[in-house]
Amino acid sequence: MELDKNLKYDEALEKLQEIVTLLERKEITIDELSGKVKEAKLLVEFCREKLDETEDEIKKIIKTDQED
Amino acid sequence: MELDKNLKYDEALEKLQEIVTLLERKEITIDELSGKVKEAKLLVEFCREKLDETEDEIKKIIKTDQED
Amino acid sequence: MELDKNLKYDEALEKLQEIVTLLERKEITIDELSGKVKEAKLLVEFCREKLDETEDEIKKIIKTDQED
Amino acid sequence: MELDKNLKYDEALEKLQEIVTLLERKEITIDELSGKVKEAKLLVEFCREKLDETEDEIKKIIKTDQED
Amino acid sequence: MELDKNLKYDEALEKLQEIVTLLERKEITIDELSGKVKEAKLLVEFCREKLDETEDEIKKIIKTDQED
Amino acid sequence: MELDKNLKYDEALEKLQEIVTLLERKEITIDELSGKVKEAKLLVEFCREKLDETEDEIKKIIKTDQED
Amino acid sequence: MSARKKTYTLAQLNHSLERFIRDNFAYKQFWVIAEITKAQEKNGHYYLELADSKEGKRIAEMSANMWFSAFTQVNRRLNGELTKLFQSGNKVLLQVKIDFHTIYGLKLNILDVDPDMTYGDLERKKKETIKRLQTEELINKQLDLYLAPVIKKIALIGSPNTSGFRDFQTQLLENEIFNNFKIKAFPAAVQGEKAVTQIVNAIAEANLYNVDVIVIVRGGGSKMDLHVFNDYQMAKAIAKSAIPVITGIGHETDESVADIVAHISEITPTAVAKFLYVRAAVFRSNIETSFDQIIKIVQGIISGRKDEFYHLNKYLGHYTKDILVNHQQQLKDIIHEIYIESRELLDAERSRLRLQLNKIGHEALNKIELKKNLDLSSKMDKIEMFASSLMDQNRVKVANLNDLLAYLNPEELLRKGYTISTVDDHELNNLEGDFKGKKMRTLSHKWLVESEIINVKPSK
Repeated sequence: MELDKNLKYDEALEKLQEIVTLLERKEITIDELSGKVKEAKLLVEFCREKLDETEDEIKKIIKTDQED
Repeated sequence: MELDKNLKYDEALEKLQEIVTLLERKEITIDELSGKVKEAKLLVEFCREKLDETEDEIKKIIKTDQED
Repeated sequence: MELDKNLKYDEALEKLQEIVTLLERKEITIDELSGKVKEAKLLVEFCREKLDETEDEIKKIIKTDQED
Repeated sequence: MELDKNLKYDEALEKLQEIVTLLERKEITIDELSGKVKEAKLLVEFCREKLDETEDEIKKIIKTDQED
Repeated sequence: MELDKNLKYDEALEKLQEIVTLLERKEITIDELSGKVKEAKLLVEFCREKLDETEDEIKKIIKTDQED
Repeated sequence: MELDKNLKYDEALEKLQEIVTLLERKEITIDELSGKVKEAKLLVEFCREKLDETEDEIKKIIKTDQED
Repeated sequence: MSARKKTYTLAQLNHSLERFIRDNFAYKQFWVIAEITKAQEKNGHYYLELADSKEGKRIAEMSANMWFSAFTQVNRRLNGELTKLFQSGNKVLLQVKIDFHTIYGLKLNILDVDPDMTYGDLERKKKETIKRLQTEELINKQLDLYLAPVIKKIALIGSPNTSGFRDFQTQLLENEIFNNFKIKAFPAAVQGEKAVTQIVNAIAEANLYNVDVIVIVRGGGSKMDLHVFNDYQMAKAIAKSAIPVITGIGHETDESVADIVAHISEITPTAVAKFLYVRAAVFRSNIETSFDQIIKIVQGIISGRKDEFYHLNKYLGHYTKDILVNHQQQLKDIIHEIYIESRELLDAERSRLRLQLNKIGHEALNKIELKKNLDLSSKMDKIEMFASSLMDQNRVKVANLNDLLAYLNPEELLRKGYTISTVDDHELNNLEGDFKGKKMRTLSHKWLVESEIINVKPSK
């Protein structure tokens, strides 16, 4: 399973939320279950990367400022 | 007796239910009985395995995440 | 007299039922009488055995399941 | 991203405050975050330049005064 | 920026005082700052000239008196 | 600025002392300062002249009110 | 007048009186109180006219004289005051003896004088004068006049040949402090009978001149001399003078009425002169001091202003720098805050993700557990139950059939002796109609019998 590279963080987060809701409502079969969890994992990883990237960018921005 | 390896959990569960219903409605002969029970047993085992597998997978996903 | 080894429980039970009905209706000739009675007895035994076998099998199946 | 050349210091400061408030209230998505931080950085740089300019002007004024 | 030629010393001093107070209380925006300082500078010069003039005049009076 | 030629000694002194009081109470603006000093100077000079000038001979005057 | 009368010559009469008076009074002496109405000195002898008055009317008059020897003796005792006592207007207490001279008539010969009487009388008179001046509102009249702080034109009333007069002029014009004065002298006697009149006239005369002040001086003198200055007329003239009067009439203790009435009184002429030049000097000094003060204060104000200014200027720089530094710090703070908030946001997001994932895992595992427990186990239980039920049911069914079989099995009946008979394989009981002549088969325990039916009739 691959995630769309153009996926936005919020979209990813939304998808993650959908999975949570799906699970909470038990609207999921066992066959889909591990797939969904895997997807969730991917989404979480995707989000984390996005977060890390964002943090790096911010650090870079702030760092140049503090070096002033 | 062998189960189709491609059998899905939900199909298996459905089959199991059918057997239950069959037994409940007594729409089964004594001759078929042990066979059906055996089949049910197989289905249950199949399902359990599926569940265990899924559980393992999920645990693995969760575990690797928590190790992050 | 021997029963067909391939006889099914339900067939046996049917046959038994038929014999009993014949006896009830006294639609049995004097010539057939002792043969039918003998056959009925055999059928009863057959059925009982079948039931015992089935029960054992089921017990075995269920037992292994519960041992899990 | 470019800042309006006619932007006033106070407006820039206000915009900065807005960004801070936005962040404090967490009213910002992760997707917007680095963009906003970048904007803040630009605003800060803009403000600094303004401050430096002002300081230079004032130094010139005060200096000529002290040379009297 | 020009000062009113009819400005009185005390008015000028008061204005200067106001500006200093404004600065002391930091009730001034950076955008206004250099303008205000410039104005203050003008007022300072104005006041200084007035003081010098007055001092000169008085010195002249004293001198002529001492020559008597 | 001209002084009344008929100004009396003590009026002159009084005026001088008023100026002193005014100055002591700081009830004077810088703008008025040299004017006041000039006035004081005039008063002093007036008194000095008056003190130093040689009096005319004492002569008979006609006092109508004395004749009453 | 025609009747013959005893006549005497005037000389006879006067001799007779002379004798009488000498015989009766020559050795008697009297202390007499009287007022001198006229006093005259001739060759060292004093000739006085005495009088006594009651309610303004003269009720007695007498001439008196004091011979040179008596006068000299008494005058010496009274420190020369006697001439002053012998002034018209004075009430005197005299020790006299009565003399009668045929040519000069009745006279009192003064042997001694008690001055206390006169002094007391003078004092009383002075008090009366003061009281009168008070009643007439003259006593403080001079004080209403304006006395210039610098007095340069002076009318000087006094006796030009006295030391007081000279001292005054010398002091005024030769002191080193201030001597720019103009003096016009109005000579007047300051003692003796003419003094009052002359001074009054001099005051009136001086009032016609453009002077700043009238100074009346006298170079000191006796107590009786001073009495001139207690004169009502003189006091009135001083009080009414339109020009301020300053007295310097040289006395030690007693203040004269003239002093009281005058605008200012000094003890001596010198003191008056000093008063005048000091006054001018004080004025000059006040003027100079004031001006100096003004200059000093003004310089103070200017230097204060310059200080104020210096500080304002300094503050201007200081506060401006402060503001700029503040803003720099503010910007730094903002950037820092943005960084902190961003990281917080990111961290919060990370926790949220972890939470979500955990939740998903938890839910999934829960679901699996549920399936295991509920789905599978329950289904298996059901199967067991239903299978068991089916078994039981079949067992019952088989048992029932077996029972039925045992019940229906005719072999037991046959053993007990019953038989089964059939015609054409039909049991007898089931037969209908005429079956006589048919063949019947009968089964017993031991035998199978075949027989022919001979007769048939219902069994009941």
